[in-house]
Order: sequence, then C-alpha cells, then structure tokens
Amino acid sequence: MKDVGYFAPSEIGETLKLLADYGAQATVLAGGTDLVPKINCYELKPENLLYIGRLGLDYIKEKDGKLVLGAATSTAQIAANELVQKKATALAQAAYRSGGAATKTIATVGGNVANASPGADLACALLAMDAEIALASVRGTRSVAIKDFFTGRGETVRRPDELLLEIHIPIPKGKTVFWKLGRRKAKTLSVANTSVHLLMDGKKCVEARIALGAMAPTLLRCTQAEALIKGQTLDITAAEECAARAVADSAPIDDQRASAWYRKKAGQALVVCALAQAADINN
Amino acid sequence: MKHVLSFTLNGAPVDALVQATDTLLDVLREKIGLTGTKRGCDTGNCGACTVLIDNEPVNACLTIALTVTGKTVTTVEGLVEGSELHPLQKAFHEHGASQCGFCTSGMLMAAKALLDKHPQPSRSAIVEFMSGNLCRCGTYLEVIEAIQAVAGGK
Amino acid sequence: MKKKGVGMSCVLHPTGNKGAGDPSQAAIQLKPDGTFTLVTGAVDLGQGSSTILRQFAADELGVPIENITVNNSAGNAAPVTMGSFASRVTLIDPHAVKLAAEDLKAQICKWAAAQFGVNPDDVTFADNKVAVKNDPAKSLTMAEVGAGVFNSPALMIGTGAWYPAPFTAHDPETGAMPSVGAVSFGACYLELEVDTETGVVDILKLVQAWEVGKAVNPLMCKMQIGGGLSIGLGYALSEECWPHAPSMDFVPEVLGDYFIPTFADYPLENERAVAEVPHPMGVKGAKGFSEGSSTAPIPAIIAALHDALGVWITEIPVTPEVILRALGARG
Amino acid sequence: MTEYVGQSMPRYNGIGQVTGTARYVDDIQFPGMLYVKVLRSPVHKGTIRNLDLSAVAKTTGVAGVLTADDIPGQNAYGFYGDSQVFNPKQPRFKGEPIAAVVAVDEDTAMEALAKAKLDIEEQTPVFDMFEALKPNAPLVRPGTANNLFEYAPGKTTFVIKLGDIEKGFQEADHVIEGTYKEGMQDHCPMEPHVSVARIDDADRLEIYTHSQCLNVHLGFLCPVFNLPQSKINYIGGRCGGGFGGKNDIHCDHIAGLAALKFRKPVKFRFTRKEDLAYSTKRGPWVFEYKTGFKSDGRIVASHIREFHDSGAYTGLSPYCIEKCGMFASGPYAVPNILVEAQVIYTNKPVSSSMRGFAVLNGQVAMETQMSRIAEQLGLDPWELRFINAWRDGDMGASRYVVQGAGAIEAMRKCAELAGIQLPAKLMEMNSRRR
Repeated sequence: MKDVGYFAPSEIGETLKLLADYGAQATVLAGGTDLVPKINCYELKPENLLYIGRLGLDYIKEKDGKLVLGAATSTAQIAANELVQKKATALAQAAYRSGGAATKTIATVGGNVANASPGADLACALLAMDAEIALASVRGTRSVAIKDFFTGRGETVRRPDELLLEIHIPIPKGKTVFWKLGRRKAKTLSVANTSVHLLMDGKKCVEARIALGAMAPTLLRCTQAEALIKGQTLDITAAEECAARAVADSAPIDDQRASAWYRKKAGQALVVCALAQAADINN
Repeated sequence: MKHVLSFTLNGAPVDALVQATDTLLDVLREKIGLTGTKRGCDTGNCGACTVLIDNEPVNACLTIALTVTGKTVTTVEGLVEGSELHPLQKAFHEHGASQCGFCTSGMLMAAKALLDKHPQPSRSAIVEFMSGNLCRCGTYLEVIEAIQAVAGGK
Repeated sequence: MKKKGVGMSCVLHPTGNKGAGDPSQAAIQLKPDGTFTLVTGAVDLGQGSSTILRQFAADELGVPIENITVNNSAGNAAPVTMGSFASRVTLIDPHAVKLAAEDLKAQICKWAAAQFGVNPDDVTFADNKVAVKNDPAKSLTMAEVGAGVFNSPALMIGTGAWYPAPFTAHDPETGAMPSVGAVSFGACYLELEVDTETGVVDILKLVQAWEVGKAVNPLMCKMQIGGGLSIGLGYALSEECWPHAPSMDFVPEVLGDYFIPTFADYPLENERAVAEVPHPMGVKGAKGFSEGSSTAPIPAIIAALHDALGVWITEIPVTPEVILRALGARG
Repeated sequence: MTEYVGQSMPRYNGIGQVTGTARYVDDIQFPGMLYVKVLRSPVHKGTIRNLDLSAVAKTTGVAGVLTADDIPGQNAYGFYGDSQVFNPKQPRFKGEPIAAVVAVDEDTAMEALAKAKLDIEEQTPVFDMFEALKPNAPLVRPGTANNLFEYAPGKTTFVIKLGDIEKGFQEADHVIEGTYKEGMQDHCPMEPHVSVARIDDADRLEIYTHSQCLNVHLGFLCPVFNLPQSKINYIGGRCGGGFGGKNDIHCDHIAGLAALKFRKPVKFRFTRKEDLAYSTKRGPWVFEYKTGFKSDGRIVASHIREFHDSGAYTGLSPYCIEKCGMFASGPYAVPNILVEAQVIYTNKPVSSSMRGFAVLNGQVAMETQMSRIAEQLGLDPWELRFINAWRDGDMGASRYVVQGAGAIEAMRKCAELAGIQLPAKLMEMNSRRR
C-alpha cells in the first residue's frame, strides 16, 4: 500500500510523543498477528505504523507481590517462563495453547489485550487474576483493572494517544487454571475459553474468580457465579451449579465456528472442568 | 513512501526498498526473489511461510518487513551448507515427509527451530511445536518420523 | 464424561475413469550418451506419478534407473494423458510407458542388428546393453548405442499409448456400463474417545490397509494411506464450507475458520499396510487407490461413535454440536 | 537386473521440495508483469442493471479492464460446457467473476476495483437442495424450467438397475432404511489457485498452470481464446496440492485473456479467501438408502436415491452421481440394485471433483447401513463384510464383472495390523471364490 508512514522509536518518551502527535493516525504494531492479516486482506489501511519492538518492553519481573510483564512480551516467552508457570499458571497455560509455534513467537500479551477479542486466551487468564493494565501517554500514566478495560468487541478504554506499557498481575494466592475449547486440537481460535482462580481452605472455597471468553461481546467476569461458591464447600454439584450460573450470564453468538446453543453447552462443561481442576475435585 | 530495509539473509547482508505495509514474505519472494518460502494464506494460519528471525520460527506473512531491520533471517534456501543438505532436508526426502512440497519449506524451518531448542523432543513435543504448520497432503506422520530420525542422530 | 468406542469399515475406490476410453500416452527418447528421457503428460500432484512411472520405465528397459530422467512439463511437446485424477495414473500410464519402452527396444535392436549383420531377433537388449545371442563378444554398451545411433544418423523415440477399452456410455435404460477401470479395496479399524459434554472426539488409534494390486513404491503407498486422513478426518469431524446449522449465512472465509486436521488431530497411534492381489488390467498387477484412503475412516468413525454413544449419527461432518444434538435428541 | 517396481524410493522430483528450488506457478515472475484482480458478485443471486468501469480503467497504474466482451471465443468452458469466464448479466453465486482489472500490482488493482460502479438488483437465492426442488423456488439457471439437471428433455433422474429390486425386497428377511446428509468440503490445498500467462517469442499464448489435467484444460481453453493448440504453450506438471480442485479452471482463462489483450506477462492468483469461498467444492449430498438382507447377513436388495447439490453450475455433478451410483452398494455382491439419482442446482459455489469423487460419499452411507445391519442381526461387523464381499466374477451395479477382487484381503491385513484375531471361518475365505 502506497504512502504509509513507519516509525520505529527506541525510546518510550519518543513513542509517547508520536502517539500524542498522530493519535488514531498511528497504528501501534508489536507482533502484528491480529493487525497484519487485516492489512494483507485489504480490510485495514493504516496511515502510519508505530513499531514498538525496539523499546525493550519484553520482560517478566516479580515486584511487590506482583508479576510485571512488558506489553511486548511474546506468548512464547510467557509459556516458557518458570516464574509465570509457578505463580500465574493459568497465563502460562493460555499462552501455551494459544496458537502455533511461529505465531507464539511474535504475538504479544499487550497485543492480545489491546485487540480486545472476546475470545482472547491470554486476556481471559489475566481477567481471572484481576490483572491491571498500565497505560502511558505524554499526559502521564494510569492503571486500569482489566475487568474495566474492555468496552466492546475490539474496543477498550485506551485512548488513541496512550501506549499499553505493562501488565501487572497480583500474584494469586490460590490456584489458577485455564481451559480452552476450539474446533480442532491445535491452531484454533477459542469457541469457548475459561480461566478460574480458587483459594481453597480444605473443601471450602475462600476466594473465587471466574472468567469466561467467546461467550459475549467482551470477556466476562462471572461475579454471580463466584458469589454462589464463595464461603461454601465446593463439590462437583456445587461446581455444576456455579457453571450453569456463569453460562446463564453469558450472551454467546452464532458464527462460523459454533452456534450460541453449543457455546452455552460446551462453555458450561468447560467451567465445571476448570473448577474441578482448580479445587482438586476428581469427578 | 518507500523505506530502505537492511538485514542479514541466510548469512549475507541485503538491502531492499519497501513500503511500510510490505511483509517479509512479500520482500523475500517478490523483491529479493527467494521463492522457497511459500504464500499459503497471508493470515498466519497455514505456516507455509515459516522462516527464522534470530533463530526463532516466525510467520513471514505476519511480519512487517521493516521490523526485521538489523535482524538475521534464515529461509529454507539457507539450510544447505555448501553442497551438503541439512540433516532435516535429507531426512524429509528419505522418509517421504514431502508430497506436493508446498508446505515443506515451512515445515523444515519449524523443525529446525524445534531441534535447536529441544535436541531430543518427545513425539507429543514434536506434535505440539509443529501443529502450526498445516499440510493438506497429510505428511504429518512422515514429518514426525523424519524429525525423530534426525533427533535420534540416525 | 469420556466414552470409548471402536469401529471398522470396508470400502472400495475405482481406479481409472468409468466407461473406459481413458487414454495415456508416453514417450522414451534415447540420448546420444545412452541415457533416456521419459516424457509423460501425467501431472505430479505430490502423489508421485513421475517417480513410479520412472520405476516402470527402468524395469521395462532393463537399465539403471539413474539413467532415466523424467520430463512431465514439456508443454506443447508433452504426450497427452487424461489427467491426474480418478486414481487412474498407476493403472493406466504404466501401460503407455511399457509400450514406449518395447517400441524403443525394438528400434534399437533393429539398428544393432544392422551393425552386427544379424537378424533383429538375434539381438538381445538387457542389462543396459545390446548383444548378439550366443555370441556375447558382439555387444555394445548403451553409451556406444547412443553415440552410434546419433551418428548413423537416427533419432529413436519409443512411443506408447493405451486405454483399457474403447469408451462406452451408460445404457439409457439400465445405466449399464460394463467397462470400468479396476477397483481397489480398503479397510479401516479405529478406536476413539468422545466427551459427552463437549462433543469433542479424539482418534486414539487408526489402522488402515489397502489392497493395491501391486505396491509399486511401498513408501509412497504408505504416504498416500496416511495422507488421505487429512481429507477423511476433516470431512468426518470438522470441515464445513456451508454449514446448515446454526444457519446458512455463516460461510468460513478465513483459513483459521476452516478446520482441516493439524498434527495434533492425527491419530496418536497409526498403522498402515498394503495387501496385494495383482489385477489383470494393471502392469505387474498395479492399481491406483489413494483417493480411497480419505473414504475409509469416515464410516469407521460413525460406527465407533455408535459403539461409544449408542446413537447412529447420519450426517457429516460430525461436529461437536452434531454429537451434542444427537445425544440431546436421545434424551 | 534389479527390479525397481516394488521398491521404496524417495520422490524423483523431491530434492527441489526440501531445498526450496522446486518452482511452483506463483514463484514465476517476469519483468514488467501485471497483476489481475477480479470484480466478484457481492450477492448470491442478482441481475446486473449497469456496470461502469470507466473510473477503474482510468486509475494510474491500471493497464485496463477485462469483461466478457474481451473473450475472443466463447464465454463457456467446463466438463458440461456451462461455466462462464465472466458472468456479465445474472450472477448465480456470491463471488462469481463479473469482470477484472489488470494493473502494475495487486494493491493498485484493488484500489481501482473499489471505483467500479456496479448497479445490481439482489434477488432471493436458494441454498438448500430441497427448497430448490419446490415449484416456486428461485431459478438458479436463467431461462430454465426448474433447478434439475436434464439428461434429456424431461429426464432428470439417472437410473441404474440390476436384477429385480421388488423381488429382492420380497426375499429379504429384514430391511433397514437410512437418510444420510453429507456436507460441502473444500480441497484447501496449501497452494491457492494461480496462473501466469504471457505472449512468447513465437507469438503463442504461454500459460504456466497447476492444472491436474493439462490436455482436458487445453481442450476447454482453445474455444475460449479461439486459438488452436498450436498457438498455446500450456506448461504444467507440478502443483502444490490438487485433490480435484485443480481439475477445474479457476485462473488460466482470465490470465490468458489478460495476456492476449495487453500483450504483457500477467499473474492472476486467488487470495485464500477467494480459494476457500468461491472455488469449486465437493458438493453436498443427501442419500436415502433402503437395504434388504437375510437373517444370515446376505444383502439381497439395495435401493439408493441420491440427491447431489451441484451449486450454481454443472461442474462434474452428473458424472459424480453416475460414478457414485455404480459403486454405492459397496464392495459387496448385491443381486438386486436400483439407483435413482438427481443433480440439483443452488446459488452456491460449483460442485466438482474432490478426492474420493462421489464414490466416497456413497461408501460412507453404505458402510453405515452395513454397521446398522450388523448391530440389528447381532453379527460381528467383520463377518457381515466377509460374507458379502465381492469374489471374482461377481457383478457390480452397472454390470461390470469384478476382476482381482480384494476386499477380504484388505480386511484381513487391517485386522492383522489392528491385532484382531478373526475367527477361522473368515480366515479361510478369500476373494477368488465364495
């Protein structure tokens, strides 16, 4: 495509200035796995591409009880990182299953979140861990809880002049799991996915967070379902009721991958599996 | 407007005049003329365009060309060392891991990246790592055999 | 809940076009250095037509296979065949190659006979040389023959063309069509596991054997049997260009929404083998078969799903949704 | 002398596939090569009131446009001759080519295409076969009375008869009926459709193709270009996966027309979306099977009704229902067979050949009937097949005499491989005699 600008700043300050100047006319490019197919298929003609791969934003650190991930950290890095595997297990599982080796090398966690697909695997795990999204602009930085970050299919609260800088994950006290269901065993978008964080005291559930993906215009936090099991003993029947509640709050659609009817059925089964695994119930 | 792209390709420095939306696949095939890397879907779904950037497997069709500035790119044409086929190329040929051959270059580059990371991968590790490379002729079983043969040092 | 099931099937696939009249041509040229060029019109889709036709040419000529090069993209100069479809190449094209080889050998023997001053019937063509019967001292290597023919001067191209029988159409009343090519036979046995809550199917073990008349290249037969699963398993479980459910408006237009099998969808355990009942119509009994390896797994999956779930599913692809609806319908 | 037939050996032309030097059509580039993009119907069924391509042609970087008027010969090709290179009046399926633009690169071609003014009246399409059979269904083919393929005026059903079907069902102790629905599948080869064409030094139209059947396609192309074979050099031989998809022409005709009109090298390639959504397919099927059998498992009667969805054009569908019918009773000796088959048009992509070619679809239905028969009789599924399997000399549905039968040998090898111990009475059987 002719006359498309390209910027590849190596300083964050310079990047924020460019975003301030160009705003929506500068399309942020990290891995490109969601963006470049649209360009290749003539669905999107960007004015300018702002490549953020030279800012060194690919790191995973532990700081003040949180895991801090640079927005440009690749899915492959996350899947292979022991810190994440141990302390944010669901995110490592989501990264591991999110795509093929080649796409995982370039797809970034920031891109996964900013693209705001309702079925995003990594964002689903982050939602179950109450992650916070650090945004930066010339006006300063701000942190948004991921549960408040998505406003619609492909839409977020990020303003055009803001760069998604980092993702902060409060290290979960309990166990986190991630389950995904696609239309084949690998290299498949999610027909439904779920991530669960459970803090158990023996058979009793002390804390619960349930995230459900591909079942509504945005990723869902199933607070009603969480309330059902908090403070209760969690056995297989409780898990099934909780899953039914979680799915009841969803509003899946029909599309070429699956029907809403199927998504509700399969989504419910998936949540039961996730709850059972997180609470070590063997059914 | 055009941009100058300089990177290392199969061990040699190359330059190319590119548009900002040209992908590495466009540049390799249509500007530099190395057509071993194939275009199967342009959306990162088939893996036929897999190349290595700094020895990591990548979809060349998803990679904006300008982002490889200063990086090293390896394509199937870079596997042959002198006149000697790479062990994976020999094994793919002998085990019948290529029928129509259109996905084969992508398979070889992914297989090389796998063996560089895990010299002795299990069958399930091979399946997981290679599952991003689609093949409609159905050479999966032979590709697994060929990778295992190379890993086993046969 | 996960349930296991086993199933089998026995299927056929015809090799060669129905009604016969399915011609293939081939030509083999002697080069001045005594090597050969086999020119064929068979398109190599990846099924290996150039490879196996070269094997037939080498056997019929009795020369080392390294001395034969194959050209199947000669454009206007190419001999003509019906095409690479209907699993016909392995049944039909070898005849054209065999006749081309016999034609070339006859031309060379006639030329050699003149050189030796003997009758052509007294010249043998074997082991990559020509010789006079019971006078082995009188012999010429193929290189000598090539150079000699070039300088005599002559151009020797053996040509061959063949089809099973003249074309006959269907009888308008009874649909009768007595001449078909040949038929190959396949059997499949498989074990699968199905999740009754998500409808997801895992193929644990798949065994497939094909009766191919003569396995011209056993490695390539194995490749074709395994290769057929890509289309067979896809059509059985996940591929749908124009789905009826949920409605007919959702046509997949991105490769990521059209689910052909990946490495991970192939069976965990896989066994493949050929059986050989030499077919009277095939050169050395050889038949084509490889379309059939896409067929056999599909009904075996339907049978295994019944074994696991106790319900007959009568539509393909058997997507997870189809399985849940079938279970739901069963109450 | 060593015998090569019977030996495993690697692919003759395989080294180029592992080194990346094997040349596929899309790898071919000529200096100054132009690129084609096609204006496709945005609707499933419609009538074009007006098409204005003037703005398209005037876009900088555009060599010109192609329409049906540029076809030197006939705007018709295909096994049954009804496919159209461009459909200028009444598109019948979404994505059907209407016209094309030829430009210096694909980006320019796409920009130019966006300026096309297409005034098209959208009509109600029909997607389901049985809807298409209803009296007031939308007509897929303009000017025809219904949506059925006609073998001859009024004859829309292909029939195969063997023996006496009524007598067969009278003899039967049991009957199983089944309706089987089979979907539409795409070949989905890794190589999307592509063609390169130019005028060569002998003023011939040179086309680089991945066709699976060079001679057949040359036969289709000559009347379109109105050229004898001596004026076309049709170069093929390698293909990045065909599976039947490349038994039909998708790009060669349009690339050839562009080369003839602009006298420059031209490349026309499908995007994956075009390949997946608009190329030829394995068409959908519905079967109605009625199988009569004895209590000992012998099949005595097989009545099969085939309904095959051909999509918007004929493709190879009549040939499909014929070949399917000939083998739809499986590799089994069935004395009484009646096959009744129909081809039905709908506003969908064209059904043509795909690996297994209709015979696959019949086998899937018949084998499911066999599995149901085994269950009903409480008979081992292997034994049911061994009993009925063809022996040499048995007769198939269209009166072909079976030679070199091998179903039993295939099953025995499969059982052996699967570690299944077949009972002695089956092991003694073979395909030579009953």
